[in-house]
Amino acid sequence: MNLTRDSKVIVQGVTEKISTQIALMMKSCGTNVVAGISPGEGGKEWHGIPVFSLVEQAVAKVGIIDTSVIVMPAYQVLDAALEAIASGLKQIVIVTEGVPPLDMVKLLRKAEATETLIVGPNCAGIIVPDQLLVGTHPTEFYTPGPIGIISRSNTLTYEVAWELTKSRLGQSISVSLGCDPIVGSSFLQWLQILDEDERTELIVLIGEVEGASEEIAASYISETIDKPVVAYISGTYAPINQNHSHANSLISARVAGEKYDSNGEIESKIAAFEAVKIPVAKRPSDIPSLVRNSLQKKYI
Amino acid sequence: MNLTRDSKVIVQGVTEKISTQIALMMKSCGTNVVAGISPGEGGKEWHGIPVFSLVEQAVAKVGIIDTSVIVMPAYQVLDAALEAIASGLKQIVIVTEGVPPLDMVKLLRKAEATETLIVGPNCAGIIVPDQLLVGTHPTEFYTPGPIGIISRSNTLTYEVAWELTKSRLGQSISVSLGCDPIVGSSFLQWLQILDEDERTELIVLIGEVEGASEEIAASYISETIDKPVVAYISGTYAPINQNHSHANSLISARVAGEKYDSNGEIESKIAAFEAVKIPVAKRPSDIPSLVRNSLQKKYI
Amino acid sequence: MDLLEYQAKALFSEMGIPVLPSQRIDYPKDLKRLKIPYPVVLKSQVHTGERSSLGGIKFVENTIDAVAAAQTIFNLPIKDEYPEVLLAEAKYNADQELYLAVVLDPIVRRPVLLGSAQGGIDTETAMKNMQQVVVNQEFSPFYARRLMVKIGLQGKLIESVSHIVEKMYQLLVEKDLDLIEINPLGISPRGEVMALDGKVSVNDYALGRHPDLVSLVGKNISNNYEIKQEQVKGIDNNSLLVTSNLNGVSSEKIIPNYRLKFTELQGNIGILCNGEGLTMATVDLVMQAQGKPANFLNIKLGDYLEVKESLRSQMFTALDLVSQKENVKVVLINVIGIVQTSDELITIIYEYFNKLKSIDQETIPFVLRLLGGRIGRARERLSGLPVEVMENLEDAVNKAVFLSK
Amino acid sequence: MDLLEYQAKALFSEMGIPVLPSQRIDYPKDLKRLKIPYPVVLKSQVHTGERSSLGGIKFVENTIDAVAAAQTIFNLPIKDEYPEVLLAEAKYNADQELYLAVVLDPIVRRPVLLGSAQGGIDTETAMKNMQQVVVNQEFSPFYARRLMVKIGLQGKLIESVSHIVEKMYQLLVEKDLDLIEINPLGISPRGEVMALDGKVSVNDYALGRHPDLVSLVGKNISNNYEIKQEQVKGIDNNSLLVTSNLNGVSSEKIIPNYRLKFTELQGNIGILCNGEGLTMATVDLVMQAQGKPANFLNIKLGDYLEVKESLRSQMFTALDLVSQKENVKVVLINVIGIVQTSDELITIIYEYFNKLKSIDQETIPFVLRLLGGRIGRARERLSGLPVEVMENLEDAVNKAVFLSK
Repeated sequence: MNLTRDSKVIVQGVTEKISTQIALMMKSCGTNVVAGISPGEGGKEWHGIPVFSLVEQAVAKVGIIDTSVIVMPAYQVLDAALEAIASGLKQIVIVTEGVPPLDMVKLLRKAEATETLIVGPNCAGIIVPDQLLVGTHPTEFYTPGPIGIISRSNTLTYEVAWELTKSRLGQSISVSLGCDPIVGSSFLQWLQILDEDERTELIVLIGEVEGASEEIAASYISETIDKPVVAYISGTYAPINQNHSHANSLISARVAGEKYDSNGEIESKIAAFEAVKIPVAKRPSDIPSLVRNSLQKKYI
Repeated sequence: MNLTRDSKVIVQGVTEKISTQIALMMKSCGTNVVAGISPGEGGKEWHGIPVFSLVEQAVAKVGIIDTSVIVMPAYQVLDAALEAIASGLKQIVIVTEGVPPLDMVKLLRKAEATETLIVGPNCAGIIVPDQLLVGTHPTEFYTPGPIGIISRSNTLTYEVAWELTKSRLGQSISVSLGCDPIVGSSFLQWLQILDEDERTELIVLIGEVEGASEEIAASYISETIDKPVVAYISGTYAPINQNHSHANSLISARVAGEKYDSNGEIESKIAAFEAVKIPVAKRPSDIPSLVRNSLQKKYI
Repeated sequence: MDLLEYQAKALFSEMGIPVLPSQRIDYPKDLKRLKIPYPVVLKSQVHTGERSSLGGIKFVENTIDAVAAAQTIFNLPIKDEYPEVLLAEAKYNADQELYLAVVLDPIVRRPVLLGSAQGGIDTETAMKNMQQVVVNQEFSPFYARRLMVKIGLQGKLIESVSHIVEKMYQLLVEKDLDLIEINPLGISPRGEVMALDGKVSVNDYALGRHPDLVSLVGKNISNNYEIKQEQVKGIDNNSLLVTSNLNGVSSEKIIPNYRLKFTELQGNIGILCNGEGLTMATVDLVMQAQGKPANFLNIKLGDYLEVKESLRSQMFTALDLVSQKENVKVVLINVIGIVQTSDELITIIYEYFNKLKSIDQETIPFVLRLLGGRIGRARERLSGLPVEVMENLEDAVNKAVFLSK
Repeated sequence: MDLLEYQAKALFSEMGIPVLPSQRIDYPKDLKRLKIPYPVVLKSQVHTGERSSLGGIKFVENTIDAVAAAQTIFNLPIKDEYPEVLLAEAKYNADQELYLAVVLDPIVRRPVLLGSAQGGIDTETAMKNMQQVVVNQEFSPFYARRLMVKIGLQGKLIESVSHIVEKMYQLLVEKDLDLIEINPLGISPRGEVMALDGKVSVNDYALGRHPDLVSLVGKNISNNYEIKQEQVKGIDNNSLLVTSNLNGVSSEKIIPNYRLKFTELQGNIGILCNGEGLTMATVDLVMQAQGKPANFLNIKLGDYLEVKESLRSQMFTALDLVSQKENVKVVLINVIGIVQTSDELITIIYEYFNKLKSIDQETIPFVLRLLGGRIGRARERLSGLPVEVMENLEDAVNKAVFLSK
């Protein structure tokens, strides 16, 4: 993990406009953007950022690169990520939405073998306020501080960050894991990262109703996370009817374990957190007060 | 590497007859054959050897297994080998001939990642005389002793072993790497294994005219192998015309390096060994005297 | 997108998974030209799995009975869905029925092989005895054999059924499927296997690289579009709506080109947000404030710049969807973090009201919650229109709920 | 097995690699029904790559010239091979010609991508500038892009040519090829790419899972079989001989079912051994003893038990091949390590001599070197026949050479 100002970052993208915008946005936040990668555009520049046709050319030029932010068209993401891995990169943030899930399966088999951290696809990436942006978090909602955020959403993350910032609760790291059905890293991985992160004193976990990752996260927190956690799950009041196939419900039931009833998912999620004494916010604006309470308890 | 009498060995095969014969032949040589694997035949016995449908069932029964000898039909070898790897086996001997080369490429990508040693396909495997047979070497040509044999051939290996045995030069380990175009392990790997093997005092390397592995072996020996080596290359007098495509000649030339002229392959092979002072036998019956000479030099 | 049984079976057959001789029936009279010998099974081609208990499957012995049964099935909605097509299929005498599936598991992020020795209509029993094998690394047939041993098969059945699972997996990968299910896989007294019913879900993201699937399901898309089109007034005719989920309380529409996700409910507040989580959070807040959502729509406005030409038509479609139904009394728009495009968005909303006026369409009040955009400029530009611009989310929600009463 | 150019191009076309409009010409008169506009290139369909300098390629402007040129080409052997078919192809104006190949490298045990910016007829230049990329892990298009950058392509050509390499790789994997080569890949002034000539080698081991390739090359197999059949008397008609290498000094036959490898030379000693290395070592010894091999054949007798029914017909074919040519004066058989089957082998040799006697075929002396079999039993069984049974290899070689003088 290198999430510091020194981290060397590249942007892999073909449509010059979007790639450039993101690269510049990251650079203006202090990120050390060392290169853009665009096959066939090698030798050009994106407003001062040198562009290469291959990742390995950038590596040859600037040495080991830490992170790639991928903004390629969805069907080219797998190849771009494999190229980054083959060039020794250990952190990849995929901004693109709509990567076919089986491409992600292929990528993750590889990434697990090489111990590469994948964030996304369809994610805003990682922000360390005033230090590093690898992804697309709007910096204006963030301010440095002790609160870590892990979220399955993009815009809702900004909403929560803004609530915290307004209440003068700055953020250490905020990560959006991605909204696509199969994403590269899980709540578990990031709970562990933030648990070990010295700047983080408390973790806000932003979940959704669909899927079972929140239940798993709740039990993981109670077993291995030392820092206080505040949870917020969107969609708990919304009248949604989830139509699962037998196979899908079976999988949900399995991952949820026997402790929780997979038929009443919404209740089960909140119950899962309450069972391990993690406060669950009813709305974004509740989060700051729950955070303050938890922090106070911690320091008593 | 576990090439001792304790090594737990399974045989993966579907045609009961051949698999059973090989399993029993290995067992009669002292090999600890713990199971036969034949999908759909689980629960049966091969003359006292229990048969399972899956490798993992055998592992569940007898614990960690060291080596699998695969005697499956050629198109099922890849799957059988991947199954063995997935069940934690670290040594695989493929007896079957005719495994499609691209299946071997897939297998080797996996085997390299998991550090699994693959010998074959189309090989007689490994024999440690009076200790262990994983493969199909006829035991009658061998006797225990200090000479290691590494060979690209099967029957020619027996010929050489017999010459040594007749001259009272016993063998420590004899390995046949396999005669198919793409095989799992190279001269280099086995030179290293035999260089580290305590029982081995001298290595006999049996090569062929085709391909460039002998040149590579020669330069590897001069750089890293401490024990004396005697080489024999079959086909150096035979009038063969090798028809290479451009791409193939290019590859041969490349691997042979700039030191040797790829157009005169036969001479280049012998030159490669002579250049690093490795004696090259002109015929199998010359090998024992060259071996004795080299051993004498070693002990002066 | 879910395929109908007969479409799934066409894929099975292509891949070499054995299926029974069958014939597609578009009209009851097609049964007079039936090429399959009686007795025959007639099956309603709808998207739900429970058609058997709901009367969607009938055995018939002769043409007269068949035509009558077909008429009944064509007129029988299964969970609100009328079949457009029936499948006439030969009868099969199975000794045993297995459940087999390959499905993508979002938690382990791998395809998972599922199997049960008790397949068939009684899904409860199948579920209870379900066994699974996670395909951790690249697939190889031994994963299928592991499943076979887990569900308790023996002898030659291990090879023959695992061969079917191999082909299911191959189909999953070749066609980018989310799910492939065979239930039941019939096993004859002689040990032959036959896929008696099948379900296939195609991944929407990957459709772009499977023109064959698009043409296979093309008919589904256009038909469903027409059905739903009637319910929404004033929709831009250039937009392609795809209804991916027809049964149950909600119906979700996906517009592949624009990546809109739309859900309809029974209330009176139209809700439009950017982002799935934000949408759900906004609906939650509306419910908590005793409001009743009429619908909710998640639109991808882009954290980074979208191609601008598409934004206008995309937003017009989105605004049509959330506002142009009789039950909608107020629209709540909640967008966040689109600094670069917020001016664009404001202009689009301005133009949308002008468009409605130009066709004498009645307008309803909008509440626009804007975070991260130029809110002052928005208030200025939209003054004179029934659009309330706010920055605080809960204020905006309360305002919308108030206006809906 | 090497495909002819027109067969390779059929595969290219299937995979979406652009090829020129072309037409297969079986007889010169076919050119009268040519559908491609003139000027046209006529190309001899033979297995060697140097047909251009040897007169196998002609440009023609009209039908009269074309028919004349075709007649010339049909009657022109290229390295001893007469074309059975010509390919008539449109002309292409290439700005640049690249060399591209994907080939299996037995040393690194991976497919390797090869490319040169100087492709075309002058293979020396192509070779000198050759660049390579080893496909270490599972293929992904970036490997192809790496090659493009190495050979110095720029701009849009990087994507368009690497796209061709992707398809070449895909073809290699889908069809189990040993080699796929496009030389040249023409690049038009507008940057379009076109495979102007191509070579494909199919892996023999994998043919069993590619029935499409077997039927594509079926004609090659049977024709070549007939050509070579004439040269060998008394071959069992049931055996399928495939000649995989037609040019040069030697010709190698492969009998897929039996895995025989046969090479013919100019001497008078027929040599039959089990194992490639042992065969070469035996030939070496014969040469060293001043003997002249007439041929050598490597037969897989199995270190483990072969299916016995096939052994007899396999050995009969093998013995026919090594002994039944006029120049052969003596046959040296060297088999080792086949303890379980040696009795079987002795019986087969005994029967073979009886068969020759029964059809009044003259017999020549055999020297049978047997190591690891029951040599006493062999001597007993074969007594009375002109077969010398020996255990020492060099004694056997010397005896055979002596008998050949």
